[in-house]
Amino acid sequence: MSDKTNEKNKLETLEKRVQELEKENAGLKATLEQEAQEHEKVSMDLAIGLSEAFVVLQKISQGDFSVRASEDVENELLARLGVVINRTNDALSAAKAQTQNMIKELATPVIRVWDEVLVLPLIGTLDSQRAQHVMETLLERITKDGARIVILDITGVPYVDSLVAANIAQTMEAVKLVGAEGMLTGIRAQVAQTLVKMGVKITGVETKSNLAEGLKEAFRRLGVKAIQEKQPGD
Amino acid sequence: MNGSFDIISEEDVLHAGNEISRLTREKGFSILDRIQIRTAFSELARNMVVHAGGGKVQYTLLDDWGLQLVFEDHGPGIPDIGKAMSTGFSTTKSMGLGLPGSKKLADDFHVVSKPGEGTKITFFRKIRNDQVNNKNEGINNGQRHDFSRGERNG
Amino acid sequence: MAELSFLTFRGNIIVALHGEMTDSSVRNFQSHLLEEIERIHARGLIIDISALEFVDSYMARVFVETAKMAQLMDTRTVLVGMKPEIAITLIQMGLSFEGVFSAVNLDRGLEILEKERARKRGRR
Amino acid sequence: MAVKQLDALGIKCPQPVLKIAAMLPDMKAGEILEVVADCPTFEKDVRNWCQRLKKTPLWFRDEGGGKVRCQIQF
Repeated sequence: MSDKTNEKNKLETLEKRVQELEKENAGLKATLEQEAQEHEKVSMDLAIGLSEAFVVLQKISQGDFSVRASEDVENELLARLGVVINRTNDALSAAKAQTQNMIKELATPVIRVWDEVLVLPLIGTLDSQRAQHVMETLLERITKDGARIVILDITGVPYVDSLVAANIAQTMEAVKLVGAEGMLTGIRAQVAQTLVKMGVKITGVETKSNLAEGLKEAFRRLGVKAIQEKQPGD
Repeated sequence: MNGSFDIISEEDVLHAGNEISRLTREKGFSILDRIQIRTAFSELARNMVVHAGGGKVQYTLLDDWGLQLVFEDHGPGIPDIGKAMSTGFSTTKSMGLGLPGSKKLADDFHVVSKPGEGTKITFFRKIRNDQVNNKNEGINNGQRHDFSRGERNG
Repeated sequence: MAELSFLTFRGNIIVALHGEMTDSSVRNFQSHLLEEIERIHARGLIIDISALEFVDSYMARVFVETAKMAQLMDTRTVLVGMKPEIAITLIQMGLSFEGVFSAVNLDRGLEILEKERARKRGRR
Repeated sequence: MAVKQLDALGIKCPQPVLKIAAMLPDMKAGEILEVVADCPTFEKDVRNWCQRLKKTPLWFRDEGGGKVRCQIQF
């Protein structure tokens, strides 16, 4: 009897224990599943976040600085990545803008050779966009410096098309309108041909064969005497 | 951004022109852009007052794009557009440069006119301030890529 | 338009345009100016346009016309202070300013008038 | 335009999606990528990814044995 009772008690304890274990097991399973789900979510977020970062970097590598990476994402690592990408992007685009400005400025070096005399030596081929920029830069300098005489030296321009020829003519007219005297020096054979063949008229503008002659004429007009110690030939 | 002005008198030309100047300044157009737009506006709006007794100007102003002005009147129309567009031709005052001159200041210019019904002139000027020039136009066509705004490939 | 005020300096009329001008105020400006030239027998005329926001073809034509009319009355005209952007615009539109003197500022404008006067005296 | 192939069999999600992401730099807009995988959440993950990156999932096909094949237009 007591044995039986004992047995029964043992069995009950065991059953209880099994139930407890099952409960524990279920709890563990749930935790595991939850963890797996969380892991899955984080991995997916990472996958998507990295994909987006890829897309942005790809655009930047193609020279498109208008893209932005997301900075306000849940994942801290991705958020930091976004911040760094955007910082890099800003620095790159600023550097590019600076370079472009430098190129623009180098392409239109307005030099003040004397009080009230500006020289703009143009080098290389001119397209109409650059010609437009030349016009704007030159005119601004005239009004800012109060220049009297402006020499546009195109010795370094080997060739112009009709559009650019018209642009040069326009520039010289605009120079007159803001109140300075324009002079054109160093017109090459090819350029002269284009000007005449295309019927581009450069009215009221003195043309001189080269920059030296242009400067001499400018000094003559201003009443400045340049002293030359030895005069070869003449 | 868009809107319109009724143009009947010289004063209207002035007031609407000032408004256009203000809008283009706020949108960040360069000084040259602004002056050229203002000048073309003055030419075309005056044409409406002088030739058609007035009309309406509609404007559309968009970021990274530019300004479009549509001048519409119900005047006598332009009998010979080709002739009117050639420099030096003028029926009344001004140097006859209103139409061809404005065209030279435009990136896109379009005239439709029916004798007896009226004239519609579309003037478009692209924004080309430095900020926009620095963008790589070939790749994004002036549109901003942003995931929050939703860009669609394909 | 705001009222016009003419300044007289050594026989020259100096007028500064500012703000905005309707076509009729531009016309008024022209006739008032010519009357003033006649009244004081002005030798030179300076039109300062540095404060103008823009110049369209109509205004430009009136300036050129005024200069020609003044010339007939033996008065030289100098346009002073045209903004670079306005100059570019007018030239791109295809306007011609033949026969009109331009100067960057008032000083230069007066200088041009002096020179022209000296040239005229020399010719006599 | 050739359809690019990607084999993601035998790897567990979200690794297949990471593999797709890694293809990004080589894909031009409009190009098509075909992916085969046998991970249970593959379709859900790909659809999610496509939605977020504004790519177009063209079709999904159950090939049996847990294998799923799909095409994505970039």
